Amino acid sequence: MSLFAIVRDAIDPRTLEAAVWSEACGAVTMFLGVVRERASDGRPVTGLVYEAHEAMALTEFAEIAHEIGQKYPGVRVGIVHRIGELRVGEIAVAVCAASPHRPAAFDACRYAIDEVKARASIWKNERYADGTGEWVSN
Amino acid sequence: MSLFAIVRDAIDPRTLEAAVWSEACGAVTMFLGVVRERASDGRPVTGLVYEAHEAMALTEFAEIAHEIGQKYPGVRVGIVHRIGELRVGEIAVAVCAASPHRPAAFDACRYAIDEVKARASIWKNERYADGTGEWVSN
Amino acid sequence: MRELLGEGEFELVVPDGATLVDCWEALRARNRKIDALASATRIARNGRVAALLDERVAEGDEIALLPPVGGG
Amino acid sequence: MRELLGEGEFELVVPDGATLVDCWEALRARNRKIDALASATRIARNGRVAALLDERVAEGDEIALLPPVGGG
Repeated sequence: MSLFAIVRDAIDPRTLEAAVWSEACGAVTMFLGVVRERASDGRPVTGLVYEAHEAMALTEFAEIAHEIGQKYPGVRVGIVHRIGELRVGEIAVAVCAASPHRPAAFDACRYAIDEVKARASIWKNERYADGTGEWVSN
Repeated sequence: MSLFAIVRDAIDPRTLEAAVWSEACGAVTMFLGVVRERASDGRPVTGLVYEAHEAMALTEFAEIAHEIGQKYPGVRVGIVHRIGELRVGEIAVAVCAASPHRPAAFDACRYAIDEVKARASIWKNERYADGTGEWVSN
Repeated sequence: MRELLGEGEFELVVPDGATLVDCWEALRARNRKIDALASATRIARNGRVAALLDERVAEGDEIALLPPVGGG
Repeated sequence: MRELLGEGEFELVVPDGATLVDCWEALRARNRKIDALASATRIARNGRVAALLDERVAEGDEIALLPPVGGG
């Protein structure tokens, strides 16, 4: 599996982890963004629809990983985002960081997901029980 | 799967994640402690052997999770540690935290693994290429 | 954005030597609803967010309007 | 610890009313090598780390010597 991907089917965190890990790494951290049952304002959500500018998003993922390589030498990260229609409970994004030691693995994973949410060219449409939807930003 | 376990076979992070996640949770964080190829002093390691005082370790896991429930309301954690002989690349410990939002998920996961390493009744014997072994503490 | 403007991808014809600002004005001439997006939208040319709005465009360039992101 | 002392689990016989300190002394009488562990070892009684070394023990109690941990 590639370290950076936009996918249309279910994300398998274990495959991402296997791609990121190397024998020098004792610490692996993972963040999974999962579709939850409520919007930020409390409205029930039936699912989310994601769209991406794929080429831009992949470039942004690689840029974020490059920044992590500079800030946390020896840490590798992988980023996979799913697009299309997702139901409650499905994984929308997985970020994995592997490092010899755990503080850098946590810091890198957090940096990666914060940056993905802040700047990756991905858009999210919340679907509500009444059949309507709304584009929401982070 | 129980939220707290000492196991003798391979840890499946996905099963743990499924046990921890609930529909209110948009953020799942996971820490995997993986056997790496070198000891802290740089010596090549062929594997690790873990022993536990199982009853005490399980009580300690539950105590740590209880503390997290107090510090980070709404956050659930699961902790699974493997014992016995492990080879390089195998998962020794998995900690998973699920939360409505991601900062608490990261903080809780980090707290849990820090505390597991500091106080869980589990002991680690490093095995070296020359056939010798040594008990090491964190 | 697609819903607001009522259209997705299309060809935009601008004069030789036009800049991204000229593209924006051409889009605006086509649909005044675009004004509602001006403060929150970034413009990308060929897959990169444009740093300067006086960048010149060439035939075949992909110009994208990027609303605030919502990944994760 | 098992390697240092040359033994794992065993029955320890102490007088009625004995405390955890008495248990430690009984262990020490059995094997002086235990002195090497004194500074880094915690004592647990029935699966709980003992807060007070003058806790009294009863017949059937499990007394465990816990070297520094190394989980994870």
